[in-house]
Amino acid sequence: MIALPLWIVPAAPLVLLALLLVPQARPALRALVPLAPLPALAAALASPAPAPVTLDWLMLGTELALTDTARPFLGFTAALWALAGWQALRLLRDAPGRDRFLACFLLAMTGNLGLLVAQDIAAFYSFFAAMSLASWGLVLQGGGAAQVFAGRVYIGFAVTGELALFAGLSLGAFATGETRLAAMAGPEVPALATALMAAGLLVKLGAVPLHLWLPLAHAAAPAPASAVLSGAMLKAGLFGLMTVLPLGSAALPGAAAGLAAMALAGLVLAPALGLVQAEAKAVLAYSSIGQMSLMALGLAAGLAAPAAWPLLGPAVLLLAVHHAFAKAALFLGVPAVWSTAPGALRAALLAALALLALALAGLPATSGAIAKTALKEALEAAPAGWQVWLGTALFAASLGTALLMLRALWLLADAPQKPDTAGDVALPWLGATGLVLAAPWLLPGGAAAAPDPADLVPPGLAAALALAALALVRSFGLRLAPPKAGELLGLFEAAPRPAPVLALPPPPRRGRTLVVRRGRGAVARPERGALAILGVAAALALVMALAPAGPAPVSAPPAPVTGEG
Amino acid sequence: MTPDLIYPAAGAGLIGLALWRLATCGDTLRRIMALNVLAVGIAMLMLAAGRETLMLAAGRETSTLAAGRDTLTRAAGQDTPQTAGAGFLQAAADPVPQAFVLTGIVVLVAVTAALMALAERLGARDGD
Amino acid sequence: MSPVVLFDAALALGVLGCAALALTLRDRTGTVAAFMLTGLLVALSWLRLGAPDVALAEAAIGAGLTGALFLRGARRLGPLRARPPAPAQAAAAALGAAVLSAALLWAFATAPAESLYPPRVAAALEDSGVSNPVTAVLLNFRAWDTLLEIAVLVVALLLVMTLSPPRVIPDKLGALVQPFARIVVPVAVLVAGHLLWQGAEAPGGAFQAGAVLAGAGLALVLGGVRVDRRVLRRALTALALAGLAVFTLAALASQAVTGALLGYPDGQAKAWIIAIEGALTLSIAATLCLLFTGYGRRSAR
Amino acid sequence: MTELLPLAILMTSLGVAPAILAMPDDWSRLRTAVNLAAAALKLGLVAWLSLSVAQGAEFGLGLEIAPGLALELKADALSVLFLALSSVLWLLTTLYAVGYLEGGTDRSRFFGFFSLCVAATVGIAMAGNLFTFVVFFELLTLATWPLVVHRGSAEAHRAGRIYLVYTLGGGLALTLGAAWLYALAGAVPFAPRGVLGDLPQTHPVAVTAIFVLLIAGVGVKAALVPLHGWLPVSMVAPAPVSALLHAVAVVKSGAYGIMRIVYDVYGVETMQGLGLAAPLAALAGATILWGSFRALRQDDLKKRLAYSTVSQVSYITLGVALISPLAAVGGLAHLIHQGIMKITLFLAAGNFAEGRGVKTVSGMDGMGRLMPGATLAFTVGALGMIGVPPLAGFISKWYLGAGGLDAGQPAVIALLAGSGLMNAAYFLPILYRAWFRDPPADAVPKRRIGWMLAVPPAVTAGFVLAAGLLANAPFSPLGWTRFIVSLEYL
Amino acid sequence: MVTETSLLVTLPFLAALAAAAAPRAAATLGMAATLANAGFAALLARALLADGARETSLGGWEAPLGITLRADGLAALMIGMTALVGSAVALQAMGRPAPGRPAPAGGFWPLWLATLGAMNALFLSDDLFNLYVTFEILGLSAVGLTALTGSRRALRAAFDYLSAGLAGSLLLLLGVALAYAEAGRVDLAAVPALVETMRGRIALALVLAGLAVKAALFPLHFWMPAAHANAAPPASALLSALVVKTALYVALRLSLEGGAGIAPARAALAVAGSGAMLWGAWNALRAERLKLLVAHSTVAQIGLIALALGVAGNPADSTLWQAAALLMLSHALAKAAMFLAAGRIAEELGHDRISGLNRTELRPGAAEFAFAIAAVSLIGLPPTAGFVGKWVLIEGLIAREAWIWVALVMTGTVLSAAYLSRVVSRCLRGGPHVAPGARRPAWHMGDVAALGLAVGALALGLASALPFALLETTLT
Repeated sequence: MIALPLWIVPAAPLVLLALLLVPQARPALRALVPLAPLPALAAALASPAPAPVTLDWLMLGTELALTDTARPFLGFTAALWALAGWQALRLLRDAPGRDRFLACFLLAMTGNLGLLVAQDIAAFYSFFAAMSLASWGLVLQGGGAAQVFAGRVYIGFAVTGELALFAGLSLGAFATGETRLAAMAGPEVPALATALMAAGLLVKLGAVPLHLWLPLAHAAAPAPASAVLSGAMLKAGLFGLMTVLPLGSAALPGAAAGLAAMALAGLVLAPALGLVQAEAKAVLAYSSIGQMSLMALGLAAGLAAPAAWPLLGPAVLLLAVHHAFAKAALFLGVPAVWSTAPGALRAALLAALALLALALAGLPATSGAIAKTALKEALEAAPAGWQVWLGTALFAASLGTALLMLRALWLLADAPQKPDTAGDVALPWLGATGLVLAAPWLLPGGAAAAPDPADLVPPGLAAALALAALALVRSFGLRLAPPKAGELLGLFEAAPRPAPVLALPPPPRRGRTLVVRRGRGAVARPERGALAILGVAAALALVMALAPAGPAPVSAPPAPVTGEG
Repeated sequence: MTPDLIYPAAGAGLIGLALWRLATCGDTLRRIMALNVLAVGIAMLMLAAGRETLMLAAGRETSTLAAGRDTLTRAAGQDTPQTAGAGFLQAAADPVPQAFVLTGIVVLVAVTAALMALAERLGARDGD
Repeated sequence: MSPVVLFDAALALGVLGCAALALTLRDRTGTVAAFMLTGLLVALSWLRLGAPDVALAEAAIGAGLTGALFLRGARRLGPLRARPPAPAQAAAAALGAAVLSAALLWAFATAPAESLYPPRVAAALEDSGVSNPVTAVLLNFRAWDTLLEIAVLVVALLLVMTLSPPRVIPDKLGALVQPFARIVVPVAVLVAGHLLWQGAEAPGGAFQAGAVLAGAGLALVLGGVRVDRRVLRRALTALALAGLAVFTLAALASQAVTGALLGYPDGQAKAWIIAIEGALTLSIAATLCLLFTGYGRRSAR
Repeated sequence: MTELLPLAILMTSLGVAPAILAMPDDWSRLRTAVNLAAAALKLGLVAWLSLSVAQGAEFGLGLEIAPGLALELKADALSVLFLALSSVLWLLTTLYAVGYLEGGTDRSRFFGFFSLCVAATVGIAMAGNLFTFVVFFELLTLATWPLVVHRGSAEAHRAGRIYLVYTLGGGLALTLGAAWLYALAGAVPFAPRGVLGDLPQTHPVAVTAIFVLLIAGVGVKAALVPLHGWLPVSMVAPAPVSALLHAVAVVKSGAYGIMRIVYDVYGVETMQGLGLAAPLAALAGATILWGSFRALRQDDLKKRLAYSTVSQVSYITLGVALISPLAAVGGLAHLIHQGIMKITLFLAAGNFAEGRGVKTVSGMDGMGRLMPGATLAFTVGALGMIGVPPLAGFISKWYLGAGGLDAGQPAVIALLAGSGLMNAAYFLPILYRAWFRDPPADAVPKRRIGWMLAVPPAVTAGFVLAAGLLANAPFSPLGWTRFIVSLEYL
Repeated sequence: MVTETSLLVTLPFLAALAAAAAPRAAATLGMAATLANAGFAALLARALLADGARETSLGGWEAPLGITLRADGLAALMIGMTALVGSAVALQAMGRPAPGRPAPAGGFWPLWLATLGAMNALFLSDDLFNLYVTFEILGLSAVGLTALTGSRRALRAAFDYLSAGLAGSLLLLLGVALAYAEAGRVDLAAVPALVETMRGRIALALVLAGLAVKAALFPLHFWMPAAHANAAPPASALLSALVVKTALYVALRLSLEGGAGIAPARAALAVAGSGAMLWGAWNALRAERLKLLVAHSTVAQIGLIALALGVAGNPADSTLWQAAALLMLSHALAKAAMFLAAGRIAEELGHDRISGLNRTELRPGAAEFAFAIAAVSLIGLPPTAGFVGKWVLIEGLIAREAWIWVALVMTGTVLSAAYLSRVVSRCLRGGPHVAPGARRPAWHMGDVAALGLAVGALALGLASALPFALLETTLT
């Protein structure tokens, strides 16, 4: 493989973005958008990892390198960006803000790819900020009321998360005295710094208390954007946490417990809230929250037992890769379904999607199963106290996912056809599905694991529960009133401010000039002047006569001796 | 009242009178007249002070008068000094204040003429 | 109380009384008459104070010319219409005046008054070129004061020329004016010449001579001599300005010769002084005449 | 000959001002030529100066005014920093002003006083002692007042009156303080690490009172909280005036004044000894928060930018007040960064007003589509202000944060984060409206934006990017500030 | 060999006479004499800087008997000031349209030259009686200048000015008489002797009262605003900038001679000065006409200078009086420029109401700019000489912990900024005079003079080392 310079990874989309600014070149370059992440993909797959690059003139001395954990991330991120880019081109061919969307898309791509290879704080933070701010543009695409509300919530969370990360990074940089990112995991970094950095990244990961923006954003954003948002960007948060937290080097029992609590809350809440959603993409979003909580649980375990991290790491990684591809494929599938009228073709598509959903739910002989079993074995090595509820948590996760998948498929089934979506939208989806299905053979040592009957139970139970619920609905004629999107925040939505009634301009202020209109000048009476002279002469004579020679100058303010004409 | 208090008193009186009049009347002519009276008062005080020095030196022949008379006689070739009128023509005072007063008088007449010219140009109407 | 003291007291009271009258009478001509009387009495008091030169000048200029100016002014300014001042102001003025005059009296009475000048004047009188100490002071020791004094006269003339008040056209006075002038003018010219020459030794000098000549001039004008002929007025103006020019040029010449401004070459001091005094007399006379007769084109009444 | 360089730099604008003032109004081509030539010449000289100062050369020349009183011009590292900023931005703003005022009245008067302002700023930068600083500081007031009232409307004059009251009041306080210091300490040259010698020990109360007076005098122009009233009001001035003056020349000379007083008159030890650093930092912090808070509710675009200037300039004061080399680097760098960012915003705002007649934030809908170039520049400036990393703002905030920690004040980090949040809160809605809202149906262009109006904001936006990206390059603002601080603190 | 001092005092009088005699050639003669006088002033200054102060006794007679002309730093500075302002004002007078036929006595020129001669004589004089005579010449010629326009108000003002001036001079003469009675001599060397006894101090008090009238110091300034406002522009420039300064100069001379003993007089001067500042500023704020505003600002600035003289303290131990001298110099330049500019504005617009400055379509730009620079110098903002003067003053005051006076100087500055910005902001205000149709009058000799003086005030700010060096050679 040719030795690719590492700086090409973030540079390719950036250059394309710069070229896009030139109006004349736009039509030609638009087609290149899906190809922009390919150099990154090549770099990820290149057998001799590209050599690290240091540019000390760039910002505070930038260092780019591809670590082992970063390679898989870079791989699936680049692939996802390519597929999403392809579908975005097709889906938004004649959307009004298309160029603006593409610009934001490219900038987010730069950020996402860049932060995976950045080794120093400034570069990492720059790419992180570029990614989160640009994706604000993705969410706002379409300009509807939902998009506006989702955008406001998203930018709120994003900026807060960024500032928390900034504060954490600067505290850490000051404590360690150097600007390398890896140093942030060092022992002398204060707990506050780690906490702040973790908070910033957890916002991006979508862990439970900080997840409020995620369902809104995914529902509002166009499908390819949602695919990239949940597929690649959430993982960026995960990657950040894996570099920043002292996984495998120090035990942080307190932090581990907190992280575990958040993960478990996510595992439980996600399916509960997801089921009641009215929108397919929202349901998928909640399933992402569930999956990400699972990975967070892995991290928590790693924190609790650093010794277990060598096992847990790859497992979490595997889970991440699997979830990225599966969730992206599902999201890409949504427009494919919309483009078909209810009928045979839609049924076929739904069947394929069902296959994907089952893979995600961890059906044996699929990549999902492999990932889940890897995680299960890794969690064995978790500290003793955790064993008891780890098993139930895994079971709940897979059950929840299965239920959510069914709900999503159900919603997709009777979704109205959107005639304007182009026919060939499905192609990138097919590519993604192919990758997911081929995963067991691609991943090393995947196929060998024997199917374990216990894995069958969750999907089966989910199917049974679904049928029971369906029957109930049919018999009692319950109509499910879907709540408004963004459950808690919906309450805060500000009523639009009433347009100001036409206010009259303030009355002109009368000029405050100091000129007081005096009457005709008082007739100058010369004798008053002479009286003044007489008075002053007499007074001065008295002062000079009586005052002894050389007193300190009189400091009392003046009192004019006589009236003045 | 020792003799040498009369003229200072008169001078001071004139000054007081003039200043009082200046400070109480606005008529142009009267103000000019008051200023002239003031100047005369000052001249009187000055000359009184000038003679005062001479009176103190009364004991000895006043140097100025004698010197003045000697040169006079020498010029006129006579040997006996012409004695001025006994009581009436007093011994000559200090000449410098006399010069000052003389200059003062001439200056005063010039300024009075100017004041009168201005007053007349201002016209008789506003004599308030 | 020797008769001299009595005379002095009477004279002082006379002066004060006339001055008070001059300042308080409501009738214009009355005030002018009182003022001229004050002038004469003051001239007498200068004699008593041993200042004959000043007495002469006071009589000629102080009483005579100023009186004439006031008469002209009184005629043109019309009746006196003074608004009485506010009582508070009058009281303050009276109090202030009283305080000031009392202080002055006390100061002058108790002043030690040992002047430095008599011994120095006596010592320097020898080479001052004149024997009359007053003329010596005026034209030699403090000649610069005199030069500036002439400048005052010239500037006053310039001011009057700029304002150009209406000229004095005397109305037909009684039959006595012409004969009076016919007698007075030649006598005045003689007296002026004598005063000028005698100034070196005895009381007299440029100012007194000039004043007398001016008196003569006034007599001529009042006698009906028409001054509005352009040639005469321009000649008089030139003469008036010439005085200061001569004096200044003499000063500069003296510095060229002796190195000190107004330092007459020793030995010729008397000649320089007499020359200067001659020019001054003529110019003072012309100036005082012009100051009285005014410059206007056509005269209002 | 080289020691005449500071004088030459000063004369390029001081000498040009009367010539332009005398020019009749319609000689616009000659006037523009003279203006731009002078600006370019100044740029060249400043470059030469900075090169030689980098190699350690020192420039200085003095003119004895009165016994014990001298006008001194001295070009050291700190002065070159401010000099470079004002001369670069003057060239751009002159270009912009020429385009902006096409067809306006009184242009000779405008450009005459415009170059007089820059002359005053250059004078302030190169002042060698406190007296010269006071002289040029007052000259700046006089030169800027006619520009504020340039439009001649009653509103402009009300603003002018308020401006005059504030700045003259400040000037009086400064003069009083400086005279008092001269009375106590004789001549007060600017020398690294302060010149007060044993004065703080012998007259602690007097020295503190003088410090309060000096900072009050200078604080008016640095828009510290109680004295910032004039800045939003004088936004009535034409755009180039508010761009160069109220974003760069006037406000920065206030901050520069604080720097000179803290570093070169009092010196770091005296500041700590008398406990003056903490209150100043607190005041700066209060200004930062207050400025951002007030900016939130301003609907008028330039007023919002003005309040943001009030808060951003106090970053510099904060950097100076936190006694630590890192904070100093942050403060000094922010002097440059805030300048280029704020001038980009003001020039873009000027373009919006001129091009579309849009003066308020609510009118900014769809501006991205109507005037993409200006909005892009505005976006770069705004993001820089918030402190988004690749741009200049992030660098200075980063160092300020580090400096805060170094000075043992972790609250600084919270302050920076808080104000960053508020910055986002008042800048992002503008960006949102510009990019993601559709333009009003009846949007009609008011005036064609020539290249003279379009290029300057683009160039300054480029500077913002470059200052951020190339921060570590030797000649970047950050590099130069490190060079200065190494002199000041070692 | 004829020295500069003697030429300085005699040449102007000769020129005045020549101008009076030949009215048609008055302008050229006057201008030539003024420039020659400026040349001699420069020569005198150079000679002083070279070999210090010198005294020439007139007629070779020594001090008490004769009169000596003392040419030292302070005198040379004042003569230089008079020459500089005089030449600029003469330039303006040259440019004025000659009336139908030349005024009867040559009008402006002889009177101006007489004023110049009188001032030179006054600055050089070292004798109280001589001062009285020079004050008389100055009074008369200044009144002549005031009455030049011949308008009713000007004549009224001239009469009041002359009568007040005469009263002041007579007070001065009374003081001289008492001084003679007390110390037996009238030259300035008598002042230290006078200061000891009570009578001597009363004499000095009377002299100072006379000077206060002449300098239009606060309680006695009633005659000045009308006179300065109604005179012709060159005349009012001369009156405000130079004539009122002479009395302040003599007061400074007395303070120098009197040393510590005259402290009560200095205190009174300071009190009156601060009163003048406040009263002048209050009236200026309420003035409706431009020239009246400038005249009231003269009252205020005279107050500031008097205050500076008053608080200067005993000249033996502090050089603060030099700040007062510099303030006099800078005020002269700035005030002359301001009056010339105000005159030009009134001439062009036909009126000088402040509210009407921007109502006509005519825009005397140069005059307004000169007015603005002069205003800057009067307020005392850098880089003008006014600022340097105020800075040195404040520095000296602070060194002596005289906080009340510092506060007063500051208040004066603020008030002057207030009333002067009324006018300058009016010129910048919108209106027909800035509309595209507005036309600018052609450059006029008056504009050149006004701008020259204003720039002079600026340049003096930078070059104020020269006046300070000159002041060092003053004999105290």
